[in-house]
Amino acid sequence: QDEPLVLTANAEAATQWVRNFNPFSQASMRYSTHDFIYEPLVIFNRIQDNEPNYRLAESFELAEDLMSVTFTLREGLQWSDGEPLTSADVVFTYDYLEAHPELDFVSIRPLFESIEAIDERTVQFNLVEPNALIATQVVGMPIVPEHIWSEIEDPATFANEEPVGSGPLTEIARFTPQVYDQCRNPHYWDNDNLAVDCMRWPQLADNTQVLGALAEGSLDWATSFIPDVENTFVARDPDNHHFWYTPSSLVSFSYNLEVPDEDLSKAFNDVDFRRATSMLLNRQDIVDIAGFGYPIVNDDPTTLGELYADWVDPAVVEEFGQYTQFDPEAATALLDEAGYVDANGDGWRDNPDGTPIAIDLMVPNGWTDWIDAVTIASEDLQAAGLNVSISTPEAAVWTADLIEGRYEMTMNALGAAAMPWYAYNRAFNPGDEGVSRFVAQRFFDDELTELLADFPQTQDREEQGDIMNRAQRIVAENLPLFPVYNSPSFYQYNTSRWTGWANAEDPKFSPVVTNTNPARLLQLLDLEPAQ
Amino acid sequence: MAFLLRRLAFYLAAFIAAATVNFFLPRVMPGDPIQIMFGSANANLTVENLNALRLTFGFIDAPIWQQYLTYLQSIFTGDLGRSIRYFPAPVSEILGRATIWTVGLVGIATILAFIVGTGLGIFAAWKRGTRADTAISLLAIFTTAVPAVVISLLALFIFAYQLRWFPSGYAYNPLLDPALSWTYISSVIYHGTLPMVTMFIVLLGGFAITMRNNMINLLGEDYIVMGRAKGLSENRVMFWYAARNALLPTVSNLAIALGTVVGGSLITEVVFNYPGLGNVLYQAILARDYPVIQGQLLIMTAAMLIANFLVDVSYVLLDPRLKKA
Amino acid sequence: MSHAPILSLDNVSKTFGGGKAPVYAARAVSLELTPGRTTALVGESGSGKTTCARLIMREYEADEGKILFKGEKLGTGQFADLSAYRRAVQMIFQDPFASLNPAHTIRYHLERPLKLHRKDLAKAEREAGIVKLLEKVKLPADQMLEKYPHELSGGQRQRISIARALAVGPEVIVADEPTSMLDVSVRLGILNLLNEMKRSLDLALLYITHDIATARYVAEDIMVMFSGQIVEWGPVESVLGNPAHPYTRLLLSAVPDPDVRLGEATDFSPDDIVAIRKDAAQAQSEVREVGPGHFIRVPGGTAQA
Amino acid sequence: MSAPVLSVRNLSIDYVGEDSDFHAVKDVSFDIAKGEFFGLAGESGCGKSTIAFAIARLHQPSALIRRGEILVEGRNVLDLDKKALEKFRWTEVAMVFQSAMNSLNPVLTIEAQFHDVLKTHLGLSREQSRKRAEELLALVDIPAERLKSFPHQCSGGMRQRIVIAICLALNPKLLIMDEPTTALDVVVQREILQRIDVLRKELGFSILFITHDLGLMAQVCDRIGVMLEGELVEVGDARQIHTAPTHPYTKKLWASMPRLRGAQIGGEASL
Amino acid sequence: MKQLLVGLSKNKKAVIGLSILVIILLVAIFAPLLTPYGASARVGRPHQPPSWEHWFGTTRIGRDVWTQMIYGARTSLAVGFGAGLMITVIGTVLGIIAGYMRGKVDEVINFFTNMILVIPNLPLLLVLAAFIGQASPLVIALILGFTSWAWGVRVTRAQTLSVREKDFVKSAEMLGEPKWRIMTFEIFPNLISIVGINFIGSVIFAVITEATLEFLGLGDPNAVSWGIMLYNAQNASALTVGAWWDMLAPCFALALLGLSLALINFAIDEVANPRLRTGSRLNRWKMLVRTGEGRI
Ligand SMILES: Nc1ncnc2c1ncn2[C@@H]1O[C@H](COP(=O)(O)OP(=O)(O)OP(=O)(O)O)[C@@H](O)[C@H]1O
Ligand SMILES: Nc1ncnc2c1ncn2[C@@H]1O[C@H](COP(=O)(O)OP(=O)(O)OP(=O)(O)O)[C@@H](O)[C@H]1O
Ligand SMILES: [Mg+2]
Ligand SMILES: [Mg+2]
Ligand code: NI
Repeated sequence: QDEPLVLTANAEAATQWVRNFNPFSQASMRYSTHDFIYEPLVIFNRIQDNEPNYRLAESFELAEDLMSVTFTLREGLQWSDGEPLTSADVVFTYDYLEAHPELDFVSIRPLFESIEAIDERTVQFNLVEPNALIATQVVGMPIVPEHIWSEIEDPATFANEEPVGSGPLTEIARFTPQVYDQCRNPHYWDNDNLAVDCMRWPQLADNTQVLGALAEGSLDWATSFIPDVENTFVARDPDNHHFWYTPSSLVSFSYNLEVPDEDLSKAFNDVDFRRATSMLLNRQDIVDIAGFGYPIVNDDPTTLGELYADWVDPAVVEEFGQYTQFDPEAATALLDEAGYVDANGDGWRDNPDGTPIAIDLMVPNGWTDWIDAVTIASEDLQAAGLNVSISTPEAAVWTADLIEGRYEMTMNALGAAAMPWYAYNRAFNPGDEGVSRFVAQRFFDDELTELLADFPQTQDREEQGDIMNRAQRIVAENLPLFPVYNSPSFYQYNTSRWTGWANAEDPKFSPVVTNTNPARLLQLLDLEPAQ
Repeated sequence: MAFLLRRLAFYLAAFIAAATVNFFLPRVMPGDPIQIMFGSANANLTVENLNALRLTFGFIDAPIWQQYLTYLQSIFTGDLGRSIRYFPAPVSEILGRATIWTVGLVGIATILAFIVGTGLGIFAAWKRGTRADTAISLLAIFTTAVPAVVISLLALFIFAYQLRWFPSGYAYNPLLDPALSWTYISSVIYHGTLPMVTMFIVLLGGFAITMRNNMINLLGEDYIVMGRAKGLSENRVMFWYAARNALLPTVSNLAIALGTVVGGSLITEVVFNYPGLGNVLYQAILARDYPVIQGQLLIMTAAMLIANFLVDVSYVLLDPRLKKA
Repeated sequence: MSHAPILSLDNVSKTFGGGKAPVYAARAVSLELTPGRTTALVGESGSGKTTCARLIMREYEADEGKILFKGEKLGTGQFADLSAYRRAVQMIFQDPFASLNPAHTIRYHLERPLKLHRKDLAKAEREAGIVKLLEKVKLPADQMLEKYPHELSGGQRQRISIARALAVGPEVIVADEPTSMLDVSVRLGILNLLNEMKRSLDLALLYITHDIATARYVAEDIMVMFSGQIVEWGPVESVLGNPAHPYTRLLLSAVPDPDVRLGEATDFSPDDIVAIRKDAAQAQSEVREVGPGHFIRVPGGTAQA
Repeated sequence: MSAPVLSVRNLSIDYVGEDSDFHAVKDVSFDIAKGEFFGLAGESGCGKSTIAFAIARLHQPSALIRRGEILVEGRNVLDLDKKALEKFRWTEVAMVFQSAMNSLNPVLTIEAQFHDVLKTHLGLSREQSRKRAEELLALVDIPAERLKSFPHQCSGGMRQRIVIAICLALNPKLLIMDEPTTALDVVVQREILQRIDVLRKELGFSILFITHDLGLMAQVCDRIGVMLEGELVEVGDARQIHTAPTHPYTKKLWASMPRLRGAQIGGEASL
Repeated sequence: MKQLLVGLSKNKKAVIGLSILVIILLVAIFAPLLTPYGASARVGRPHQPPSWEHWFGTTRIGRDVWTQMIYGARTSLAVGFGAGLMITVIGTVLGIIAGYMRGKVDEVINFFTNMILVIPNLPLLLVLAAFIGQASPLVIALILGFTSWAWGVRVTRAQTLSVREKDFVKSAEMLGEPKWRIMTFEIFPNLISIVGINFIGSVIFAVITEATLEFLGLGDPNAVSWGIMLYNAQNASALTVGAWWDMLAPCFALALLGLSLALINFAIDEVANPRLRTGSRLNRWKMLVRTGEGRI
């Protein structure tokens, strides 16, 4: 045979590679473990309205009562060591999660009453409560081979150095601290569609290094923040160097509505104060300067923005859109009107009752683009007379403080998902108080909670839309989050060796190579060697 | 001998003290590593799952003294735990790998800087007041005064970015497999040159100035005058009378200078993305990888102690006055 | 003038090091200092002279024996407080370059003892006191006060040291080789000054030196020390004229004497020297009077007086 | 009188300052005959060492020999080039410094310090130089085992004698002793001087003996020169200098020396 | 003290070093007069090259580099001199106490000193700074002050040990001077040059270390300082995108300050230790030899 066809990619920054392909080890496995070694049952195409791409499963079916979901596996599936892949492996995986809860990195096992193998190829998941979205959640958990993992005593510390998987690239042909090669699975069911013989993962420590490798053309596929990408990357070889950035997680500012400080609490819980604040955020400047112009401005009071454009209710935007536009004059007018004027003559606005307002705006140290964004925002807030100062604790401290509600104002991010319900559910679920930093603003509204609980109970898109419309009205009206932008998912590619990349002209799926995007597998399979 | 024994006892005490500090430091640090691991990831973990994970990472709720004893026991058996960031790789493995590069880089740079710096110092002292002396002194002053960060960044800017003579990272071309081949070795040299030269420059001035000043202080000593009076050649007096004696304080300073060496290598490694201990420590701090931080500080301290001990030994060898004591 | 002794050492011993190689710096040393009299303590380097001085100055505590001041044991009674003792007993050091702090002016050096021990003095009185002190040591006050030590000659500095010691109005002065670092031509001036002070202030003076000729010049009594022991003592003329202890004789024979050419006085061969020193280093407890007030410790070995 | 071993002619030496010079030695002339024990007396800082250093050409910058000649056996030392100078040193003029403690290299064994000289000047092997060193040590009455010692393992007197032995290694014509015994006590001092005197008579070298102890000088020297502030104010036979000094300064020096025996000097003679 | 100052005023290295330092100091003090912009105001487009409007260009988020540099001088000087002072005070006090008191006190101080000396300083600082989280320049100065005094103790103690044997200390003791007075008025004035060298050395160390810690991202990103400038420039990949001015300006400033301090330090060494002094005397000597006025 000729030289193997190699695709060089980078998805994670590291100073050295450590051999770990344990798919349950979210924090320490190599990013190429999911999808490439452990293929998902189904890949839902986020940017094509969650259209399912069947992988290990050839179909799935949700019960009428939404109390169970049944997956049917493809015929003749094999693990990379030639053993058959059956529904028993699926059942084993979930039993395994039950025995080892620390492996359950998406906390999915508690959603099920039981998992049963109907036959060799069919497996049924019985739910604890009705859930229309369960399929999209199930596919996030990899399936592992029973004949290997049943032998593993301590799976949390198991490095799975010689993985036996179901995906296209399971053979670790080389592994050094500086590079590893992951090659074709001889037993892969879809080998006919796979042109890539090996994927090569060079170790790159930071953005600067990724840029170096991209610029010199040695990297085919990357996901990295590249400063001034047009000049530093594209211009080096305009024919082959390309990028395509799509909107991803929502970045917003928020006040802590349960802030312990009484004076602040008064102001924060006043919707006028919040609206004025939001109107003081110069979103375009933040995007252009702090984000190098890559992020997508989000001035949608519902926070849904371009990412979930299909779900946005124009009426709500019409009504409340003014509060998410940068408009210092309107903002100061609103503040003046609401009584937030400088009562004690220190140059800063105070509460209507004269008590002072001094706000600490917290952002994690080291997140430079955020710090820049916060700096820009604070300049405008200060110009309008709000006494805002920035503090930058360690990321860990910041996280803990957000979770425990020990902060005043912050900038926060909310991951992108297949549909806005996930985002809302993560941001406004009272059950997550004290558990997750995504509810840091602590806006809990009974009606909203109820709406969010109702949503998964229906499969009907129209009904779902209705629920979302009502939910987004509540959010836009109260403005607990001041959306600023959706950060881009970075995606750079090089066409000199491989073609078939998704891009703005052909947005077939999200081609980002990070391990949170299962669609990267679709991209891999679409690649063809360049002529 | 007694001198060395006393030093050994001190080193042991210092090591245990350092280990103790090392044990408590991360424990009083705010921020939970598990939270960091998942803080920005998209995972959604329940509290129970988080706790289960904490346990697997060894965050046990045993009384602190018990943890401390276990800790002491494990460091003396060489078990430094497992990295959080690179879980489940043992810390010793990660550090071991990095140590090779640091020892190579730091070792060679330090030895070269010591030899060249000391040589320059001897030369400047011998020719004191001349233009050569002025030039060497000013150069030495300059290199000691400019932060290693600045020197590293300038070197990176000029030689890696502008002139493109050297690569801007790595210990060798990552596509090569480590082997005793010329391609590999030349790649190691090619990648190591810039950080090495930078460290060399960072360290050079200190050695040169100390040696120069020590030498000048000694030049008025009777035994040096006597050496000259004996009609010995300039070189013999310079090296066997002046330099040999001036080296003693320099050597004892070397032990302390090692602290600077470690610091300098940290910066150099970070700037040049050299996969050494300094870089690993830096990344570990950013990732709050406690076990690695702990292991790292311990290894660095141990290395300092060993280096200090070697310096002590060489001091005894160089200074006959200590042998009998 | 004849007085009772003001300060006396009674069988005082001091050992350094201990363990395997102890250094007997002072062995059963007894001596008496009397107001108006100078006692010279001579001996070779390392014989324990400075140790005696420091014991008197209470820089060290004696291992054995006692030191009596005005009949009272130190550390008790009237002199339990160190500062009262300090006021009464002062010391002058060997090196005039080292005994003044280069960082302070002459005024400071003379002002401090007055401030410390004469708290009753007003500022003007103190000023007058300083001027008087300088007059005593024959230095012009107007030119001296604002100068720093390095601007003075060795002799001038030693005078300042003496003035400082006198400032507190002491009754005993211990001078440890006060002239050995000075040039020949100024040495005598200092010795004369000390003598004069002794007379006018009725001081008891302990003059420590290895230069026996100057000891003869200033002292009434002399004590010869070797290896921590005082081997011979008595009135100067008697001891120097009729040395009875072999070590004293050896020492005297080695003192440079311009009147005797080298090689003419070869009464001791190298072997003799070794033998005498070895004998003298033994502990000697027996004391014999060899003349009026002139004693030796009888060497334990073969050498006979 | 045969030709002098050392002849200093109109020697003037300055120490160069930033804007003016310090005249340390002013127009000094004297001779030392073969086998003579010549003393140079004077108070601290009068320029004695400066002369000694000039004779061995040991000065370092800032010292400037303005004028004069230093003739050793008729050859002007000041005209020697680097090579000749290295050869000249120690073979013709050897030097003992004030403090024996500091004039031996602390990190070399005694043997190595002998070997240094013997190898450089005579090209002796280690074996040969050890033999020679043993002979030399025997001259100063030090056992041969001491060769293995380091300087700090020997007592002060022993070290001083070792230095003297090293000085004699090449049978120099002139031995300069710059206050060689000030750090020793009188008994040892006496012993060493006696030994040097014997060796001088045996080997026939001349000695330039520098001290500020006039009494000692009168005792050991044949001739004495008295210096005052860089000038040589009086040179003469030791006995004459002692008994019949001519220069007022010399007289004053004697007058301020207490006597060990006989009539004591008058107290007010000095000041 | 006076001698030291007189000596320094005659030393060419000291004069150059001091002049640079004074210029930096003046620039720092009069920063607001030397720039029309505010220290952390965005005043232009990102990463504009040096121009008449922005002498040293602008940073990634559009701040004026020159302005940041001269305001940053305030931080560097404050941290340097503040921490330097702390390090020196602690080092000197402990060093004199250890050297003068000896015995148990000395043993304890000495043990801790030696121990701190064998623990690598920068890694420890890194960990401490990370532990404290947002390390403002003040906090950095404090950490430096509390962890870096060991070297000062060592040299001060050694010097004290030799000074305390001087007779003037003995005579002060015999006069009955209290211990604290002996340490402060008799011993300390004689350690001035050691303390001076220690101080300037500590200032250099503090300036360098502050910049290093900040460069590594352990500082307060809102501070205006040279280290933060480096950090921001590094994060903005200034060198990669060709905005060299963003990176080189703080580098230049740090090098200049370091150089001036090092020159002063070297000069103090020369003044305190006459043997190290060369310079004009030697030049005159050389001239005299050349013109045949004399020889060695
Ligand atoms: N603090 C000390 N610790 C240990 N040994 C000491 C100490 N002080 C003095 N000695 C030893 O005690 C002996 C006597 O010393 P001392 O200083 O009293 O002699 P000295 O007669 O004054 O000598 P010198 O004429 O040199 O001043 C010497 O052997 C000396 O080494
Ligand atoms: N390197 C030098 N630079 C400047 N002046 C010097 C130097 N060496 C000596 N002097 C000065 O020259 C003068 C003569 O010094 P020299 O050493 O010859 O005196 P000395 O007679 O040997 O004195 P001592 O008896 O103290 O050894 C002294 O005043 C001294 O201060
Ligand atoms: Mg003494
Ligand atoms: Mg001299
Ligand atoms: Ni006579």
